[in-house]
Amino acid sequence: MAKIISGREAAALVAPGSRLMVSGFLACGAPSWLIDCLVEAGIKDLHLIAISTDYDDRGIGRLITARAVKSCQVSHIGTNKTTQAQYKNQELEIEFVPQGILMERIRCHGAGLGGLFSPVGVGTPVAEGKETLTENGRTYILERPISADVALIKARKADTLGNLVYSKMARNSNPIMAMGAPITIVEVDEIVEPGQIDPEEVVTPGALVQYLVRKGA
Amino acid sequence: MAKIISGREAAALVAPGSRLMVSGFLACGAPSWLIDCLVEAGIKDLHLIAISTDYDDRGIGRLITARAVKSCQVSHIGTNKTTQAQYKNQELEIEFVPQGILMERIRCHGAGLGGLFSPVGVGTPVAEGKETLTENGRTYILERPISADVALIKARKADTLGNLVYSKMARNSNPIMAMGAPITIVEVDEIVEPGQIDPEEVVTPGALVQYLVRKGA
Amino acid sequence: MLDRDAKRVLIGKRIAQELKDGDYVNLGIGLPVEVANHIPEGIRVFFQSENGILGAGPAPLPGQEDPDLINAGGGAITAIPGASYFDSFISFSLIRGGHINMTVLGALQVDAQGNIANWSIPGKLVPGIGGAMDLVVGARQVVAAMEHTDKDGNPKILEACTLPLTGAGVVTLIVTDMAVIRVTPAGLSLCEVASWTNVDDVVASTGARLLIDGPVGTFS
Amino acid sequence: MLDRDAKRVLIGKRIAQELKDGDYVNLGIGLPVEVANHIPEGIRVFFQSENGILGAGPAPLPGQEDPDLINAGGGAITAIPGASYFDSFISFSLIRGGHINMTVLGALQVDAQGNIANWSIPGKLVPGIGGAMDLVVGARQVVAAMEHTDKDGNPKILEACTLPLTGAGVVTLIVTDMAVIRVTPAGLSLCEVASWTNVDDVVASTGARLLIDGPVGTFS
Repeated sequence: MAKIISGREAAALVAPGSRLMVSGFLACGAPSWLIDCLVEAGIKDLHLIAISTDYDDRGIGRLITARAVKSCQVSHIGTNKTTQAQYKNQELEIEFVPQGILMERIRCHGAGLGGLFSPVGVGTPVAEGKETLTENGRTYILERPISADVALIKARKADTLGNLVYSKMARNSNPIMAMGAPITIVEVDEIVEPGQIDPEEVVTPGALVQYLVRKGA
Repeated sequence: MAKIISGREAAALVAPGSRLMVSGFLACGAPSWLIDCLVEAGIKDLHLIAISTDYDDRGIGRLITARAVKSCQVSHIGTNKTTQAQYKNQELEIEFVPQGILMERIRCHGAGLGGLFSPVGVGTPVAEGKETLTENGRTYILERPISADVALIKARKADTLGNLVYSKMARNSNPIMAMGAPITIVEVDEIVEPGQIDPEEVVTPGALVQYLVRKGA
Repeated sequence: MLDRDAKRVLIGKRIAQELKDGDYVNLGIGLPVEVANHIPEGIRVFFQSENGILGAGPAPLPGQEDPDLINAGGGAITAIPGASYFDSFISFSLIRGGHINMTVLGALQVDAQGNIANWSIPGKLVPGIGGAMDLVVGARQVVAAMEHTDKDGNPKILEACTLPLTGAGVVTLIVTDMAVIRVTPAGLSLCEVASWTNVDDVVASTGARLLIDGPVGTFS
Repeated sequence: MLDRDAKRVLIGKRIAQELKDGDYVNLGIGLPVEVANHIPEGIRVFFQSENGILGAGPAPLPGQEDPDLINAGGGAITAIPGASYFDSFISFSLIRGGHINMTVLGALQVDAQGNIANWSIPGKLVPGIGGAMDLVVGARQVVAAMEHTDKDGNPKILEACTLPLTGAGVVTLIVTDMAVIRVTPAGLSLCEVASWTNVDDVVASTGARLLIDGPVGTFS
C-alpha cells in the first residue's frame, strides 16, 4: 500500500551517505523529477547503484555533476564525461558490474536469495577474488546480492495501492530495482484508483512500493 | 519464431524416457490438450517436472494415471491419490522440491546460471547433501538448475512469432517453464497475426517458443 | 470442549487480530482460510495466493466461478479491485524477499525452537511441500494455526519436533483452540488462554515448557 | 585502402550473410549496427536490444522519435509488428540462456583463443562493461566486427590479448575490412579475404598465426 508524498518529502527520506538505487537506461525510464529534488536538497556522499550514469545534464548524471555521489556500482559510464573525469581524479569510486549481473544481484536480494553462480566475466577482472563452481566443464563465479537503503524508480501509472505499469522500453531496470530496497519511491505520471489498472497488466505489484510521487509535485 | 503443428505432431516430439516439463497449478493453466495427445500416443518412462500432479483425471494427473511417468520432481502430490499410491508402491520416484525453489531452479537453467543459494528448506530433508553458504548469520543451500528436453505449456493467445499472453492466474509456472527446455510447445486457445498483441502486454517473448498447437487441433 | 467449527472460528478470529492496516497476508489451505472471515473493521488487508495473485477476494457466487481464478487449495476465488496477477516465480520472490507480512499455516507439530513440521509423516502421509517451505522462511511473521492436541489428545506443541521439518526456527506465533503462544529466544511464552479453558489445562496439553512471564490474557 | 564508411559497409554486409531465417540478433553499438542495413532478402531476422525489446525496428522519421524507444546506444528506434517489451532482468535472461542466436560486437583486441577485449584501456579509456560481458557468454554466436588494424596500422588480432578481457574463449567469428576469420579449437582459420586486398597483406596485418586449411574465398 503506497503513500502519496511530494518530491521534497521523498528527498528527505534519503539520508546523506546512504545506498541509493536509481533506475533507467541512458535516462530513459529514470525518475528525473526525484533526481532533481535530490540535487536541490543537496544530499551528499551517496553510494549509487544504477545501470549507467546517463548524461552529464540528464538522468542520473545530474547527481554526478552535483557531486552527490562518492562511490557507485554501475555497468557503464561511457556516455558521461563528468563521471569519467571524477573517476580518473579518484573523486569517485566505481565497481563495474556487468549489466545483466547487476540485475541478477539486485533481484537476488529482492527475492531473499544468498547468491548465484554466474558465467559472466569468467577470465576477466570481474571474476577476481570470487569463488567458483565448475559444472560440465563450464566455470561460474559466485555473485552476491546488492541492496540499497532507498530505491528511486519511474513508472507511467500507479494506482493508490502502488500497482505499477511502465511505458515501453522505459521499463528496463524499474521492476527489479523495486525489489532492491526496503523503501521504494516511485515517480509516476499519473495516479488512478484501484481497479483502474487491469490486474493482468500490472508489472510491479503494490507490495513492492512504499511511496508515490507525482512528477513535478 | 514459432511453427504451428498439431497435437499429434507435438506428442511425436516427446521421446519415451525423456525429461518433460508440464505447466499449471492444480490443472489451472495446464496444457490439457497436449497432455491428452501424449496419453493417446502412449509415451512411457517420462521424467516429469511440474508443480504438482494435479488430479487423477485432470491436468498432469492423466499422465500419472496412464503410467507414463517413472520419476518426477514436484512440490506437491496431495491432490492426487493415484500419485500417492504409485509413490507408496515404489512405482514412481519423487524428488520433492519446494514450489518457489522449483521455479528458481528452472529459471536458473533458462537464464544460463550455474546455481543459486537458497534459504528454503535449511534444517529440513531438502537440505540434505547440499553445499551451504553462511552470510550474516543466515544459512543458504546450493540449488542446481533443472532443465527438460521438452516443455509443454499453456497460453491464452499467441501471435505467429510465438509471443504469448496468459489468462489471469493460469499464468503460474508457464512463463518460467517456457525457459526450461530447448523445445517449448505451447497449447493456445487462439493464434493471431504479429502486431495484434500490444508489445507491452506480451509476457513470454517469441524467442522462447518453438511450436504452437491450437487446443483441439 | 468446543466442536471442530467452533475451534476453527476461535483460532481464525484470534489470528485476525494480529493483522495491521495494509498487511499482505498468505493463508495456507484448511484452517488458516478462516482468518479471512474475521478481518477487524477499519483495516485493509491484501491476500496473496502463491499461485499468482495479490488481492484475492472471497469465493464467487455459485455459477460464477472462473477456472483461471483459484486459491492454493484449488478453490474458486475472485479478485478485488487493485489486484494483480503474476507468475509463480515472481510470486515466490515476493514471499522469500520479505514482502509478505504474515503467513498462516496449519501444522502437524511445532516446537520450542520455532520449528514447524507440516508436510510428511514418514511411512504414512506425504502430500509434499508445496509452497510451505518458501513461505515459512520468507514471510515476516509465521503463524501456526492448529488444534492444540491431536485427535487422541496428544500434544502437538513439543520440546522438539519428531517429524521431518518444514522450517527450522521460523514460527513466530502459535494460535490454537486453547492458547496464544509466542516463540521467543528464551522459549515458548504463554500469552493468552481461551476463555473455555485455563492455564493448568493448557500446560497439561502442551509437550513443551511454557514460560509465563507476565499476566496471561484470555480470548474467545 | 577503403575509407571508413566503405569499411563499415563491407563488414556489415559480410556479417549479414551469416544470418538465418528467424534468427534473434543483438547488435552492439557503433560498427555492428551496420549489419541491420544488409539483411539478405527472403529471411526474417529479429533484433534484440538489451535494454528491453525483441523486434527493434529502424530509426523513426525525424520528429517521430519516442523517448521510450531507444537502442543500447541511446539512439531512437521503432518497434516492428510482433515486438515485445520486457525488463532488463528478462532481457539478459534471454541473452545468457542461449535464446539469442548471434551478437555482433566491436572489439579493441581479439586473439587466437577467442578472447575479446572491448571495455577498458587501463589508464586511458574506461567506458565500462555495459551488457557486453553477458552478451559474449550468452549468445550462441559471437561475431567480432572490427577494423583489421588500429589507426597506426598495428594488428588488433593477436596471439593473446593484452587488454583486460570482456570474455574468454567466446568469439566464434571475426569479420574485418580485410578478412573473415573463424575461431577454431586449432586456432584462427582464414576463410575469406576482402577483394581489395590479398592473403599476404592479411597475414602481415595480423598479430596471430592464421591457419589456411582450405581454399580462401573473397568477399566485397
